[in-house]
Amino acid sequence: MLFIRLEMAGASPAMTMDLNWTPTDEMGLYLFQRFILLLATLAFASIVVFGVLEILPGNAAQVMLGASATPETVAALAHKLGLDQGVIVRYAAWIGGVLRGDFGLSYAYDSPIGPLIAERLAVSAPLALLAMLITTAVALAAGVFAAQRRGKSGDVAVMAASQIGLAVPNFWFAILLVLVFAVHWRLAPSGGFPGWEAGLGRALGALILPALALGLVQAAVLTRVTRSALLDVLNEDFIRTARAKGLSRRATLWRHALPNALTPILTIMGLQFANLIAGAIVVEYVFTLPGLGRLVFQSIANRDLLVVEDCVMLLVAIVIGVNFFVDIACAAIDPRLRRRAA
Amino acid sequence: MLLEVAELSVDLPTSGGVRRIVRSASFALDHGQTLGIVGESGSGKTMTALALMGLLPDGATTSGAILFEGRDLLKLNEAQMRDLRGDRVAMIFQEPMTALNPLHSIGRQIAEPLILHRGLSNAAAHAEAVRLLERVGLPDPVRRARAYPHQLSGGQRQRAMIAMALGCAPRLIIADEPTTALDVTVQAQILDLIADLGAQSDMALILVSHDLAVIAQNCERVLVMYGGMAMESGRTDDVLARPAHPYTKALLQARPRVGARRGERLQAIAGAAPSAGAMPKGCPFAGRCPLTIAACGEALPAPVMLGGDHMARCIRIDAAERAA
Amino acid sequence: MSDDRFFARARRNGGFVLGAILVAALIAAAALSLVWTPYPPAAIDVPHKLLEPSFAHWLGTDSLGHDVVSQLLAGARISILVGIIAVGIGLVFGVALGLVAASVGGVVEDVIMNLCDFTFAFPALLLAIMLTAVLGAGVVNAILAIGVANVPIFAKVTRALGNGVLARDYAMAARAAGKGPVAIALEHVLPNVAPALIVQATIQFAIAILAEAALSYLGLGAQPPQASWGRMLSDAQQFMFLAPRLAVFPGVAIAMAVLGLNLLGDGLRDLLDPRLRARR
Amino acid sequence: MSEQQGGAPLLEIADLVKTYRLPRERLFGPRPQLRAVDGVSFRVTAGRSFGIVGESGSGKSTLARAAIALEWPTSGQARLMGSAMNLAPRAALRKMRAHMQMIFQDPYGSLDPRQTVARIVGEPLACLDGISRADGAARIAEALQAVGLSATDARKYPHEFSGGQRQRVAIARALITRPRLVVADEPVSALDVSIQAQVLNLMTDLQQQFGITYLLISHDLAVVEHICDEIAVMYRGRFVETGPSEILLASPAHPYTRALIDAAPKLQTARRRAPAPASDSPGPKTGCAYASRCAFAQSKCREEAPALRPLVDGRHVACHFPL
Repeated sequence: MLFIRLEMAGASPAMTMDLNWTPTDEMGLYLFQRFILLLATLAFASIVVFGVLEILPGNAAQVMLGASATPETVAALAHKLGLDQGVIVRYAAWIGGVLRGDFGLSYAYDSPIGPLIAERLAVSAPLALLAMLITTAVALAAGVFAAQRRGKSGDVAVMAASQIGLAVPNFWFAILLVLVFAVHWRLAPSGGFPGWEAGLGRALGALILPALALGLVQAAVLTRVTRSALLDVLNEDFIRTARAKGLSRRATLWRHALPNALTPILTIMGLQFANLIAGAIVVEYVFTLPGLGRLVFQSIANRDLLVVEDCVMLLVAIVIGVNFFVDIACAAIDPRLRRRAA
Repeated sequence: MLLEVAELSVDLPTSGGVRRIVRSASFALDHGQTLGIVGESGSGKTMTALALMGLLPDGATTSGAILFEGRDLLKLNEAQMRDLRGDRVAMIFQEPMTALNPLHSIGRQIAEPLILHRGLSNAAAHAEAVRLLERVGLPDPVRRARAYPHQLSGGQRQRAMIAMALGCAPRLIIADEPTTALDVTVQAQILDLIADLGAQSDMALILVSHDLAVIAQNCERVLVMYGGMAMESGRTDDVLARPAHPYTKALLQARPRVGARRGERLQAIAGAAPSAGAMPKGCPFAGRCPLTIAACGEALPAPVMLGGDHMARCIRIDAAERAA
Repeated sequence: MSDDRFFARARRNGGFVLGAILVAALIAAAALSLVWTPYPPAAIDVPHKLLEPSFAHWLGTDSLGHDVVSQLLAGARISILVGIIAVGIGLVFGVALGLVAASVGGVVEDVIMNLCDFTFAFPALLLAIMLTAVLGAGVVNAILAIGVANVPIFAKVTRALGNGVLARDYAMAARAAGKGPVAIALEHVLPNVAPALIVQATIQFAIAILAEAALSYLGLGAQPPQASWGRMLSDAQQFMFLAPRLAVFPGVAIAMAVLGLNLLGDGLRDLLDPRLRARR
Repeated sequence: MSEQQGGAPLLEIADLVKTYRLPRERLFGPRPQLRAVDGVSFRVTAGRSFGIVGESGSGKSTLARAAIALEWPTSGQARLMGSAMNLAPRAALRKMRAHMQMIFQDPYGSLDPRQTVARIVGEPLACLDGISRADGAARIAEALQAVGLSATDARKYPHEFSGGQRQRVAIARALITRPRLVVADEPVSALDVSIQAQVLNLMTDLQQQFGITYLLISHDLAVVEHICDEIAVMYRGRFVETGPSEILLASPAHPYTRALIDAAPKLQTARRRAPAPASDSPGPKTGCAYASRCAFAQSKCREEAPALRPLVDGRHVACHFPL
């Protein structure tokens, strides 16, 4: 399989020294290899998404039309959707279309799926970005703050808050935000989206509560990761070396500790992104935002399988793509990682 | 005197309560002199070294005095200590792989104290870093300066560590087990390098090691530590030729020697060193010493001067002399 | 470590004690609901809908006149059921895959681990959506999706720690003694990774409860008349202006259950293995 | 190879090669190989302990593990008392393991923290057939007493012991099947000096008491000389010099052996300086692997790899220009 990541076999690491190295080669090679891996992973993901909907019992046309449909109408729909062709032909047609930007026709809306998704992404993407921004800002600040005060009251407070953050489901937090800000204080709309044409302010206003609900809950995990990554690094010998050079604690933290803590933090952020996508679907539901998540639910209700397939594929591709960039960023930070991929 | 340590004690909080890791250690060192601190694991030798740098773990408390260039380091505040560290006093650590930041190039790490203490520009500091790498005997220093730690061998990394310590021409270098992680042949080269550089620039050197032989060959004076206490100290020749403390004697006889008869029984020291949590009130060696009497366990033995600055802390020195 | 010392240290660990109490309460609620609830949880009583808390209905009634206390107690059952089965699926398959990966190594290990990395791109919710799209909504699909998502997590933990154990000299010593790879995996690797697995299982249990609540909230999990905390929240949301309190109780129940499990997990990490100090 | 003073070889290593594949350096390039052990042959006769000295990365630990079939050789053979271990069926190999045991470097890593001492020490016994529970318990008690522990220690866990005591437990485990060959990989280098002597004394006692022959791996010449009758010096996967301990250490023939002896710190204040700072970069692809560090290297050394050849005094040396 192509996407196998070969790690150093048990062989003695003492002998991997290479004196003929040049930095640019190494990064370039890594980028190239990682990109091939990305393509292979995407291809595999598309097979999985296509395969799951394929393998599951039931004729897709039958599922779409419901049990009461006559065999003739089922056959007609199957023909219209190309379901009477072979598996490989259908996969090729689907993936070929997706690559050309043609996502196929929605059976329920009777319109091309591409524009349908684009319209929804205009809500979902800003929401995810906003939430990620909140998560990162809160988590890095709180995590660094706590790590610096290990065991003191500030640390204990941050850890307690993050423990609560871990326990609160994001959709309930969203409901609570609605209760407080929309129902009680009437500061923000309780749901819905006015559209970007209603003005940036109003559109962002509709997104701020959902983004907070998503971002703050995610921040709980990342705060803990940041703190623990930083504490691990602060225990390293090179931190003592930096202090022995005469660097202040502050300079040691910023110049030596944080960059080293960044790779594990970024890696977790990449993994969290999948949760963020999932969370966005739920939170969109709470706030009745016309995002991708809503499209998925409507399509499930409409039994519009192709739309579900396209949306899931898109979300998975985004997650895989984000993790690709995380790996690249980690390799840019840490020269040791550039030799890992094969 | 460059350095005078008087009655230094270090207490460290642990999960089992506060532990005294160093117990009333005293020693002195002048410009250009070399002192070896030898001890087994848990003897307090590394904590003594870290106390000199003001880099003890958080929560550690100290008593006594560390006079360096006339100032008591234990009374300086953090900012004053920072000005000394890396400038007047520098340290070389045991594991050069973990003691170097994996994300920064060697050159950048060597340049850092130069920028900090000498106010050099980035470019000037990097040029100086290359010169320092050349001075510690790394071939092709320009390229080595651009390399990252994982791209060098263990010996090369330790040379880079030494270059970093040398940067600001400190008056005192503390080397904590600088060769333990290295192979024997590389160890010899690194020790030679440290000795040469020290001699060239009249730096004082404190070499911390578990290996008495390493210290014997590299230090004029030696301090033997055990259970946090300085058991014996003096000129290396004197201590090796006429060890006064039963522990030093036992240590000298415990090692197998090249050229000795095969299978010959070694003079093993029975038992194991007391842990910091179970340290006896008196002499820490009391439980394992063949000459132990009741009084040994009661109070910390006072220093006994044996001519010159040869000192041993043992109340049974007379008996030890007779036994020898 | 002797048992006495374990309990002595456990009593001094505040988080662990609080976690244990909360988890005990969760289990007690589920157990109690099997034999007794103030009212039948599924009993619809429209004339008494949306009642304020009173002596008859301690936490009031919802939009269909369900007694909230009864529903909360019965909801604990679903949470525990989903947690146990989903974590069980993850443990059984994940630990097996992880042990195989660590013990066999080479290409097999690479393939297993890359598959695990790959599945991280499919969070439980997406899996559930895919399952629901074709098979329809239901608690079984939800459990399946959460369980499958758990497999790679346990596989990765087992493999990473298992490789650590196999790199130790005692594993080598066992080979030198003549032990085969299966015996080593069961006698040395498993006991040494067990504490970390127990900790991970507690945390995954918490995550499973959260996931079930989310799926049921979305209508992809528990279906009426099954009582479920997530479903209660979705009902409550429709009456947010009339009876905001209905949106509070089930959320508190979820948060307390999850908090309890997380604290228990962190506490166990401290107690079982000081090397895995809780910093999560 | 060294002279055999009668008796069948207990262990025979014949042209053993062990290579590891490293990660590839470019996408479609071949995976580079590391020859950790590069064609080594030697014999260990019963009663004459054999020591292998080398620095980190010399391949000595790989060789030791291959010698007791914990590592599968890429080519070549390891024969215990005449039978080739890599050809033996699994069951037969398991029986052979009773004759060979191993002691490890790190007394903290070599004992499973979750098992009692009885289980740890009894593990090699549990792999043998036909030993009753009572017999087993008696043998465990016997082994513990032989290493200076008490039979009641069997119920304890490793964390209740100090480093030196743990190493005694590890030695008891190696003794329990009454093996003829014990491979010891740096058995004292993780211990404090005062404890090292205890363990070395124990090892020599057991040698006499139970007729054990050691295959000792160490970086420390003094430790090897203390225990072993024969020494081999290993460098980059090959033996550069072998021979009886006294002769080899008194007058080394290979420049690398000389350098090792000179570099070892001694308890004298006067010191011979280390040889000029030779580069510690990998050697050239052809010729003697030591040539780049060797003070006596000539052009022939860089072109042609020297083979291990006998000297008159029973030693073998792989050098074109022996000292």
